[in-house]
Amino acid sequence: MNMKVDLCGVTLNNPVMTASGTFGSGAEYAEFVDLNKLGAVVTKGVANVPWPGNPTPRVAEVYGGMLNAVGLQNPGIDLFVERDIPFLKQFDTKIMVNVCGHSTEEYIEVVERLRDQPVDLLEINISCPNVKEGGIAFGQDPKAVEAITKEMKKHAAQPVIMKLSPNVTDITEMARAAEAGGADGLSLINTITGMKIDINRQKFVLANKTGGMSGPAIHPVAVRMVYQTAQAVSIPIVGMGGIMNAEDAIEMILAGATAVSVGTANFTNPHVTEEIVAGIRDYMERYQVADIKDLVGAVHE
Amino acid sequence: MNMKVDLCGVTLNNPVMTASGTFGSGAEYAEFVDLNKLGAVVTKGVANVPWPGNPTPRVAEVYGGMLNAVGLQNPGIDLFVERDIPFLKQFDTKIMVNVCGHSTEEYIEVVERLRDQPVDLLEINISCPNVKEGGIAFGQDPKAVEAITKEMKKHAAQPVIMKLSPNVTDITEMARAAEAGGADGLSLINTITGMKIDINRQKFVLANKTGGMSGPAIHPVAVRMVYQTAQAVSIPIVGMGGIMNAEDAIEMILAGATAVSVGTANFTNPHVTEEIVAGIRDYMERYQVADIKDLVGAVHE
Amino acid sequence: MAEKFEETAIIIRQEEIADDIYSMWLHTDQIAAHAKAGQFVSVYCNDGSRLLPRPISICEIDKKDGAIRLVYRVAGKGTAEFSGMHTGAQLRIVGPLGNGFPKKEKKAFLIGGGIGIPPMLQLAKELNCEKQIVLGFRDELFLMDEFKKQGKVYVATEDGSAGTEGNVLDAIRENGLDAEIIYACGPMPMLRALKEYAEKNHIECWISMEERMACGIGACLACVCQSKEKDAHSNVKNKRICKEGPVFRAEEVEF
Amino acid sequence: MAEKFEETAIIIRQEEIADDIYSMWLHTDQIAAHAKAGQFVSVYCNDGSRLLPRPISICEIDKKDGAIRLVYRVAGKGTAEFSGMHTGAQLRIVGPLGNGFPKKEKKAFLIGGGIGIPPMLQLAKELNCEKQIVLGFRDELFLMDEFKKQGKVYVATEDGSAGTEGNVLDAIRENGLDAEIIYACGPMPMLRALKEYAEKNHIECWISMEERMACGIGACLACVCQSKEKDAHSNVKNKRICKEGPVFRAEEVEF
Ligand SMILES: Cc1cc2nc3c(=O)[nH]c(=O)nc-3n(C[C@H](O)[C@H](O)[C@H](O)COP(=O)(O)OP(=O)(O)OC[C@H]3O[C@@H](n4cnc5c(N)ncnc54)[C@H](O)[C@@H]3O)c2cc1C
Ligand SMILES: Cc1cc2nc3c(=O)[nH]c(=O)nc-3n(C[C@H](O)[C@H](O)[C@H](O)COP(=O)(O)OP(=O)(O)OC[C@H]3O[C@@H](n4cnc5c(N)ncnc54)[C@H](O)[C@@H]3O)c2cc1C
Ligand SMILES: Cc1cc2nc3c(=O)[nH]c(=O)nc-3n(C[C@H](O)[C@H](O)[C@H](O)COP(=O)(O)O)c2cc1C
Ligand SMILES: Cc1cc2nc3c(=O)[nH]c(=O)nc-3n(C[C@H](O)[C@H](O)[C@H](O)COP(=O)(O)O)c2cc1C
Ligand code: FES
Ligand code: FES
Repeated sequence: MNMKVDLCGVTLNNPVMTASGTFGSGAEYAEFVDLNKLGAVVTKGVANVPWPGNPTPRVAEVYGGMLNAVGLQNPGIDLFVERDIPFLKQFDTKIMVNVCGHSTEEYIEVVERLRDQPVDLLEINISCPNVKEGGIAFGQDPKAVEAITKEMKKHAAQPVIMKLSPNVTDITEMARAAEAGGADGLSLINTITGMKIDINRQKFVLANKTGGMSGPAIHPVAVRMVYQTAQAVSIPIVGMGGIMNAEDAIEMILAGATAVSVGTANFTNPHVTEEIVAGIRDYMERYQVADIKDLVGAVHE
Repeated sequence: MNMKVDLCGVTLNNPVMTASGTFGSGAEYAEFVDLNKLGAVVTKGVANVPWPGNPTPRVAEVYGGMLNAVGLQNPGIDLFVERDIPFLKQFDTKIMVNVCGHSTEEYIEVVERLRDQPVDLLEINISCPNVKEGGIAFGQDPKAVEAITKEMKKHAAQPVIMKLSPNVTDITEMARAAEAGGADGLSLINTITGMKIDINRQKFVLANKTGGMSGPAIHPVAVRMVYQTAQAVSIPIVGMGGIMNAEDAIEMILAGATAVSVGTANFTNPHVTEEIVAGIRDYMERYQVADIKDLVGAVHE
Repeated sequence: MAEKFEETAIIIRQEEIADDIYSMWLHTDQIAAHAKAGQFVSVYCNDGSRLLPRPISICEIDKKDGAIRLVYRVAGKGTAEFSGMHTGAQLRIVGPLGNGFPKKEKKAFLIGGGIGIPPMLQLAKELNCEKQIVLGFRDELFLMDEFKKQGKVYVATEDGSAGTEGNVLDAIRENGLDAEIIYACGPMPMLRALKEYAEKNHIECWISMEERMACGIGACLACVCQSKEKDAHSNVKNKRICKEGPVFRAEEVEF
Repeated sequence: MAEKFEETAIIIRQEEIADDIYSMWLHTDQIAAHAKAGQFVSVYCNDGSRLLPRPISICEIDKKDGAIRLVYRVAGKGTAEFSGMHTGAQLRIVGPLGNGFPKKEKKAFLIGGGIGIPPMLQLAKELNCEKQIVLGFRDELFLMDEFKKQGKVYVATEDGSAGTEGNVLDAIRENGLDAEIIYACGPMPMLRALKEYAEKNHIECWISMEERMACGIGACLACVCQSKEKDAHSNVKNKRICKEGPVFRAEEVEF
């Protein structure tokens, strides 16, 4: 039984990864899960310099999910390279670095800096709804998506996976634009913009007013978008959004994802990533699936 | 204490309405709630001729919500005018008729047919994700939104409320287009397109593959869109999406909705609409709100 | 118009009567008082992540003590939740829903297949006629004692472990049975076969249908089945299983 | 690295000790064994609509019997759910989390305000020094018997119904108290006043902070507070309350 998948030329031991921003660089969750068991660890978004992020409150619970407006707080690429990459290199897992920036130049700086680093994959976040400049602005216009993808490909040494925003009319338009720009793969979905108001205090719950919604509440939207994207492009897809258990992960794979990322679920159950790997294995045994590749996009018309 | 609101020149006894398609034309829920207690009953979408709708399964439960792909089954305007309007006229509540069509001409035919009917408001559904033609196609392009709004205004005798789709990059663009077309008000949000796959049968759960997601899972997205729209236009907004209780309804009003519609919650609790009216009253008493209008859009910057 | 009620029912007792099949008695004043055979109730989950009702047929009604019995198979998360509940726990339910079976005084087949068996019990109790009860199980039998009190019981099992090996029609043939009317509830293939059998043999045939539901009371149009004639309510060839059904004349519906 | 555990804890007993304030003893082998004063646990709801943990401070630790005590106010839906649970029910918890209080052998103020009072109890039990316990309540007192066993207790109430009318600083002044070190937990305005008081009086001051959390273990960066110096982990002036805290030197944090 084979659980290995090929993601943009990189072989993952299994298709289960962590969703950027929910897992730090793995150190904290390493107290609960064996990182060797994961297909890849995807790091929190990192920028060319340290970012302080947004004021608090940065998170709010909503029905079946949460809102976050962390605002891409990160220690900057220098400390990241010095501390986080060596930490992750200790494990038999792949490293995907999530990259953020306010401008094309900032993205380029990070990607350049990672050229000679032992990093397997790059995930370019052009879909963060919680920063004023950069982020989502790049991800809602197909021309901008294509342009930044091209720039990333020009400067990156590792395969480039563009992370798309679900806050668009037509996800396939953005997916095609990224493919046209030369993307090696796509990650979707980032969070859906939401808002919560405290009716007793008559105030926004988040300091940032709006936040990105994640968790099982967004899962059906994510499955739909992964499915639509899989029909529209031929590059591999990393599916994410509300994956809480193996069932949700398999659903995403059947819809067309080559690998999956698990985010908010970590907050509910710090062991969840390992449990999902085991659950996918059980499913494959139960249904006698010899190779996980046979499940990718298996449900269509 | 005043709970009456003015919606496009029509005075509702209170701001609580039913969401189109979840309440039929009121006859079934009248066994559970006193329709006289509701601000308005919004009917299931009605077309110029009877529509058979989509094949079953038409609904699927998802985490914190549901998907539907009923496909606007409706008995056609003739039977509707003959049976449903007289039924609703028995009650001291307002009548908002939700209108659907495959083409501008079909919408016009319904709206024309309603000119001399004792109907208070029209809600034009240009956002149904579950029909192949018409529906959402009109609602995702600002030019189309403006054009169909103009046509509706040309032919309608009652105030025209355009119902917008959340499946867009920028809801305010659609809202402004409707306002520019002369809309008297806006309804939002319709359902968010989602998908569910049965991993054991390896099949789509819905016959239509995709369905519209509703219920509390979409509430934070709805609140955000109502808020953004309230900042962008000056016509009144009917807020909906995942309102399960008075708290959710008040949140929507604070975000900028003049009235609210309650949909999926009816399926969980057939008495919910009446309970929400009572709950809003309690809140107003607790916080000594003399006039509900003081709550509309009260939370901003 | 039949009256419907929303009640917080209390579990009187619950037991597993076969592998993954549970029997639950619920205390509910009004629903028990108004219910009849072939109707169902909407059962709500207590867990907030599951919002839609689970439609479950009424298996028995105890009007005197204001109780109903539900017998269900654990099919997914909602029924799994119910199966973990104990005496005294509360469940929100709405009912009685749907039309129920008509009751004629003709020599009858009461046919139940799998988890379609439970509603036939209350029907057997209400019917006043010659009753031949034909039950199709996968393997393990359940509710046999209860049914035996109501008439002659014929059993078919898929694995042949009891009664006729095969389906309910095999049992009818093997036992050389006949009847003037069929009342049936069970999986689609069984209902299809019975519809055909009834047509061929010119027997009146009533079947109870199943479909995914949302409102359970006729408002949302989720649960339709195709009808032969244009339906008066819908004005198209669709009938609502929760409202015009779940029981239909077999020839009225296409499936 | 302090060890953290995910456990399914079992409620040993629960009681309402004041209006809307509940005391719950949980059986948990490993967390009890590893916890110390000032740490907290993440408590998960059983209802699937609520996914994030509720951070609750550890009020008492019984290492011998493998149990911890949580005392909490019903503040919303999650704590309301907990308050309805009975002996034997299960709660998923993760802990022990955070750093906990340092323990110095100096004449100390242990200051608790409102629902910040409970964690001071375990601290009082662990501290080996002269302890002056100053507790600020809104009106109704709780945990008084337990605290009285640990040292001299001074009370302030907002409504003046017991002890000093006013806040904890009013009680300190009214009783003419002084100390070399402050350990405190409570609402922001109280912590702000104590920080100022400590600065003016050159007293070492340790405070326990609060913020909305998601992961509770330092991974998501939800729960930061502004720090005076650049933090080694974040490389910006942000410290994670769940990881570097919840207890900070007052002068280290800006709030
Ligand atoms: C009129 C009617 C009467 C029924 N009577 C019985 C009965 O007496 N005993 C019994 O065991 N089962 C009965 N069923 C089937 C029962 O409703 C489903 O098994 C149950 O809803 C499954 O819920 P779940 O949460 O365990 O499964 P899940 O798969 O987790 O449910 C997900 C959603 O799908 C719906 N669903 C899943 N399966 C069915 C189904 N077969 N029919 C309708 N909705 C479904 C659920 O209600 C829920 O909304 C009846 C169905 C209908 C329509
Ligand atoms: C380190 C720490 C220790 C705490 N110790 C205690 C204690 O011992 N006793 C006690 O009664 N309370 C304590 N609190 C506060 C407690 O966490 C909240 O009262 C509780 O989370 C409210 O949950 P709810 O579901 O009832 O409220 P809701 O408002 O329904 O909660 C919604 C969301 O907001 C979060 N939230 C709400 N209020 C707070 C808050 N004040 N702090 C952090 N998150 C919040 C919840 O965790 C949840 O994610 C502590 C908080 C922190 C950060
Ligand atoms: C607290 C938090 C922080 C996040 N930070 C990032 C980030 O830095 N970069 C990024 O691309 N996505 C970020 N995301 C989005 C997630 O990677 C993921 O796309 C999204 O949460 C949906 O998955 P989930 O529902 O499993 O959480 C963040 C999400 C959360 C909840
Ligand atoms: C079963 C179902 C049928 C619906 N039919 C219609 C419809 O006919 N016309 C329409 O404009 N919206 C329709 N909607 C959308 C609702 O009116 C509403 O916009 C949406 O469900 C969000 O509200 P809720 O979360 O409270 O259900 C339907 C929704 C559901 C669940
Ligand atoms: S379930 Fe809504 S009409 Fe039948
Ligand atoms: S709650 Fe995630 S870092 Fe503190």
